[in-house]
Amino acid sequence: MSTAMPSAHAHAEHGHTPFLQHHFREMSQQFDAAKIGMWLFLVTEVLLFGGLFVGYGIMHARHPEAFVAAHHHLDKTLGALNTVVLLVSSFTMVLSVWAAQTSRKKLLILFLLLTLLCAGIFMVVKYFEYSHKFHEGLLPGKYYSHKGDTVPGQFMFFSFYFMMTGLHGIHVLLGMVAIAWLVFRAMKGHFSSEYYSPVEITGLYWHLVDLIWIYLFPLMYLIS
Amino acid sequence: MNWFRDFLLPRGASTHVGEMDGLFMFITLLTVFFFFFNGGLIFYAVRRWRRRSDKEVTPHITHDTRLELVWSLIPLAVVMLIFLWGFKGYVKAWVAPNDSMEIIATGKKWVWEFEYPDGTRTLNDLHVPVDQPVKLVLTSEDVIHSFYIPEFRLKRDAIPGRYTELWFSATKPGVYQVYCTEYCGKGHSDMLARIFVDTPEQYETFLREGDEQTRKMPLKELGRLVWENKGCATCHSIDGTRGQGPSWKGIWNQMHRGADGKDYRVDADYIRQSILMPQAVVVQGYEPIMPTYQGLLREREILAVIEFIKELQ
Amino acid sequence: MSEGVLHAGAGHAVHHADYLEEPRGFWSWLTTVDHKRIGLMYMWSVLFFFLVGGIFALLIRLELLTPKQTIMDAETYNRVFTLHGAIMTFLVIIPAIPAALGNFALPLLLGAKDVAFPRLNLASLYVYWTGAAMAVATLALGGVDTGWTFYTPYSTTTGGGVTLMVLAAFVLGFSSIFTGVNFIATIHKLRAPGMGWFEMPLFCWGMYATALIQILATPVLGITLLLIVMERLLGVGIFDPQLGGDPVLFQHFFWFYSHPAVYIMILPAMAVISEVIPTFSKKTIFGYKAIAFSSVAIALLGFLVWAHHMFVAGMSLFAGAIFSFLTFFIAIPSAIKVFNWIATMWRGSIALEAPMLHAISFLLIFTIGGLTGLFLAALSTDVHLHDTYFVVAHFHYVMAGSNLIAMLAGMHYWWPKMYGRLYNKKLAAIAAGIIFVGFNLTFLPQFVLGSRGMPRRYFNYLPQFQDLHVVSTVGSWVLAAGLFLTAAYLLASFRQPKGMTANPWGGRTLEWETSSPPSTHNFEGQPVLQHGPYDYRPEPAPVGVKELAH
Amino acid sequence: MSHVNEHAHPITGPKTYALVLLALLILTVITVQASYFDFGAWNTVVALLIASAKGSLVALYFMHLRHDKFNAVIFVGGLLFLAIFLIWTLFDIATRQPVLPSNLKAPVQEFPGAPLGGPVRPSTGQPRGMPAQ
Repeated sequence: MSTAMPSAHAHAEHGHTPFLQHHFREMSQQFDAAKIGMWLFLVTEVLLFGGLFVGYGIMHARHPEAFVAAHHHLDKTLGALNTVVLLVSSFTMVLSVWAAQTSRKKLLILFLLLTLLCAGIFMVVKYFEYSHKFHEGLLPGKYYSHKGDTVPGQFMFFSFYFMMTGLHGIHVLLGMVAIAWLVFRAMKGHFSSEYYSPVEITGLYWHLVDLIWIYLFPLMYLIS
Repeated sequence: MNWFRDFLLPRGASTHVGEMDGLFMFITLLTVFFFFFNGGLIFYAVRRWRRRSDKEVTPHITHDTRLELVWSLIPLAVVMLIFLWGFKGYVKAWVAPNDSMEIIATGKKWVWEFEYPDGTRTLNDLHVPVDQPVKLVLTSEDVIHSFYIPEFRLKRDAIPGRYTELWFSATKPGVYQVYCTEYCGKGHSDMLARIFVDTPEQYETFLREGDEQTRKMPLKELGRLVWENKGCATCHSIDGTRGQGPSWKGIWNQMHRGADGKDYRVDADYIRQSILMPQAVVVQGYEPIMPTYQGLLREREILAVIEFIKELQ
Repeated sequence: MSEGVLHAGAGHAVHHADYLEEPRGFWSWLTTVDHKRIGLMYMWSVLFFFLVGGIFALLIRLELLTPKQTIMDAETYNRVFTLHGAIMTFLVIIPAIPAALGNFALPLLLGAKDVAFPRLNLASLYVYWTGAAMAVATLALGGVDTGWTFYTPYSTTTGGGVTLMVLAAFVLGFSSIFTGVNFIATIHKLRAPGMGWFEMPLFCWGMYATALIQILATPVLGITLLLIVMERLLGVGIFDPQLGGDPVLFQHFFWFYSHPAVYIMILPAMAVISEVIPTFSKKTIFGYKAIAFSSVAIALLGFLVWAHHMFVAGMSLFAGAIFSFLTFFIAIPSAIKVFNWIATMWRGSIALEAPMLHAISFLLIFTIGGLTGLFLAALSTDVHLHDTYFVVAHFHYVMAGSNLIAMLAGMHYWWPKMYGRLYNKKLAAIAAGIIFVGFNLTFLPQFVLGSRGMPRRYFNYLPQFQDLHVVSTVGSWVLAAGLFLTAAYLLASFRQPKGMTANPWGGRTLEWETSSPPSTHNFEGQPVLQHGPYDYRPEPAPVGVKELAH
Repeated sequence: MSHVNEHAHPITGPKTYALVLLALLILTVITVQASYFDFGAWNTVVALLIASAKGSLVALYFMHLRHDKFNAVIFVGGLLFLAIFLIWTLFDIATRQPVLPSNLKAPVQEFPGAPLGGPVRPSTGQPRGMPAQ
């Protein structure tokens, strides 16, 4: 036997915001569900990139000299610069979550814009790196046409370089779209200490993108 | 029990058979037993406790830890036994004895090429002496193939770019079928080879002169045999249907247009050249995919193929 | 209709428009976020592709009637079996129970109004349709002849629409991931007040275990498929031996997903059976926790055993031994489940309705399918049987047979809830029998074919195998007849007026406490759980309503 | 069954975040500097350890996992399965024993990363031609 609770309209009173979806009983339930959903999604991202990391590791172990020789074509300074840029963007992102948590609308917009700026710098640096590689013929797979290699097989490194940084770059772009959308909603005044789960979960996604770069940087730029 | 084994499995003919067949039959009986055991229990329950009225009340039994332990631990013990049994046979089939004769088998679309210690090469026919450990070193020239002899209970993939191995010691003279069991495209199901398990004398003769059959056969028939056994049939039909290569029917003394645009007359020299240097002239509209048969056919066999084509009018 | 389980509003004259009627119109279906409607659209899509895949299956069987060419040539045959495999795996079996029945039933069973992320749920359906369209579009590019396993280097060198098919599978993976994310969040956050983890119906445990695999394994398939695309487009070299790559590495990548994926296919089937058997035995489930934990155990253990597909593929001896050893542990939770289901029937009050007949047929088929797995887990027998028809028969028993029959059991079980109508019970019982006979007639001979040495994916075969192939082909016609009969009486049920009571089977889980079909929001207000899911005592002990929602 | 929600723990302030950022930047400098030293076989290990330290800081502070045990379990669980994938695959590759035909006249000397010449034909010691693709 079950009893029915007359909650169809009751729950709106608990929500206090218009953002409570009908199938949740209260905001905290909705917030937790959103966070669980995002973390599960992040796990799938980890395993998606993980496949590439495993492939990279095994091919590196198979052709160590080629990988070490090939990585000298990368510019450590630019890689380090991009690392710093992404770390700072993570910092501004977490501050925007804080600003939302404490209902500081202007700061929220400011930090989101700063995050967007950092992401933009990252992509610009990446653009210069890529065009330099294209120019040198340091391309993946069968398009590799760099002249004067002493160690054969370096194309394999660049296959992974482009696949991994390319997939990561796509994630940065998607993150930028999401952050731009947050700026739009923040300006409309949607976020406050009562409701900020979009900021929170976009932040989680953004930090994961940063986290993946933290591993990509030493594996690509610093191997020896 | 033997009739049941003979129903399920092909006649065994290598030293690996005993181990594998024992385990196979053990699991078979286990499967049959549990099918009837579970089926019997279900049948009994349905007969005995069929619902007769909607008012029936059933006992509230939530669980019985002891019973559940019984049906966890007994299966556990049984499967561990199966694991050890299977592992034993696998290890035995893995490590070849030191006195094995080594033969290299190369798979390519869609033939098997064998290379003997003395450098003799054959296509699709492998001759081995009986009761002699033979180690097959496998590799592939294109995609993954798999070398499977049901009678020997043996299988191993042939992988491009590296070697794998399997070994056997055949126990009964005779001819055994080899299948490719890793899907490799259009000719996958025609990628058949045969293992001739010879008595020592037969094997000597084979090494010297090829097998007895081929030595006594009229050229025309030998030609058909070469067509069937050496991989020609995979690509060249003899009834006019188009395959990977041109059909042989009715081409004798006709003109072939080559990929270079010139015309060639199909005569003895042309056929000989097509067999030994297949890329020299490729008939228009076909891929240059035929491997060379240099060193694979004895002189008499080439003559036989020419004779065979001549007959296909 | 048993004592007082009905929802208070259901029997009364107050008629609320149900979810099928309100809102109206084609567009309202395409834009719906209602899990029940999405579930139904998934179900009909899956059934459509089951028909397509089934036609391919019948063509395959017809071709194999004679040892040489029968109705098509070798190249067509290769494309047909590839499409059969790819469609059945990615478009039918994987979404069949979770996305169709799971979407429909899970929130109802939990007493929730919807899944946690309804829009994501709708997105998953559209992603599914997109992937399906891509898979079908490969036909226009000359089809795909790799087999659904896409083994390299064959798949990276052959022509045709391989790239598109691989991308289709990639897209379909997202649909699967979305469903998985949704289910886990739903089960964690949207259970009815008072429903603890162990008061959850076992179907939810099965869905939870399935969702774990969908989340943990599918991304690896995604990246594997992308690597194939990259290999084909750029020649990146990771799987290509000519470029210093390792083709066997592909098999590791592929099976890391695809072995757990077979549990995506069987766990939901087990989940359905765990609902059907107690209801039609009118008896509480035997060993609730054992069944619940064995689902999770199968899901997690499933990640440790993938390389048993590779015993003869050039793997090392040690890896083979360890993977074989671990594989055997899967047998234990499977055995526990089967015996617990039988124990549930023991001393019950068994009603042989169509869902129960299918459940019994599942038990028998799964017993054969599970035990024949032992042949393939054991190293020495696997060497003989690998890639023969024995494997074909085995995976059809566990994946196709068990999953399909459980899907049928679930559809017959929830059909009254879905549409408020009942099908012809007599025809349903006959069809269940025909399907059981047809299935075994088709696939039992294939075990023998395999153990006698008939390799799989063979277009031509040696004449000594013909007898058994003929039996198998005839079996496929019987199976098809049973399935068409099922389709006929299910469709015929729409001619009846809606008039189903809330609880036609006397089930004790929450979905039976709302009207059939339910209203858009499932329940009138928030249901609160008051007794366990399988409590058939006349006066069940309350589970201890801990706290109400607020 | 207790999920931490946003009201259950104190909000971390900008000061903590700034310190974490500082730590991350210092670790970045360290990892770049470390790449100029040769630790032999340990090079990759050192680099990955530093990366993991940075990753943990991001996950614990920026992603709030230190207050969020439940989602931490999800995340670590995901990493665990990635580890299973890596370790099991490596285990096979590391324990494969290379098979070579005993009568190979010239052993295959593949340079690392070079396109393989294909298996060597034992009777001649010459590589077999790979098929035209």
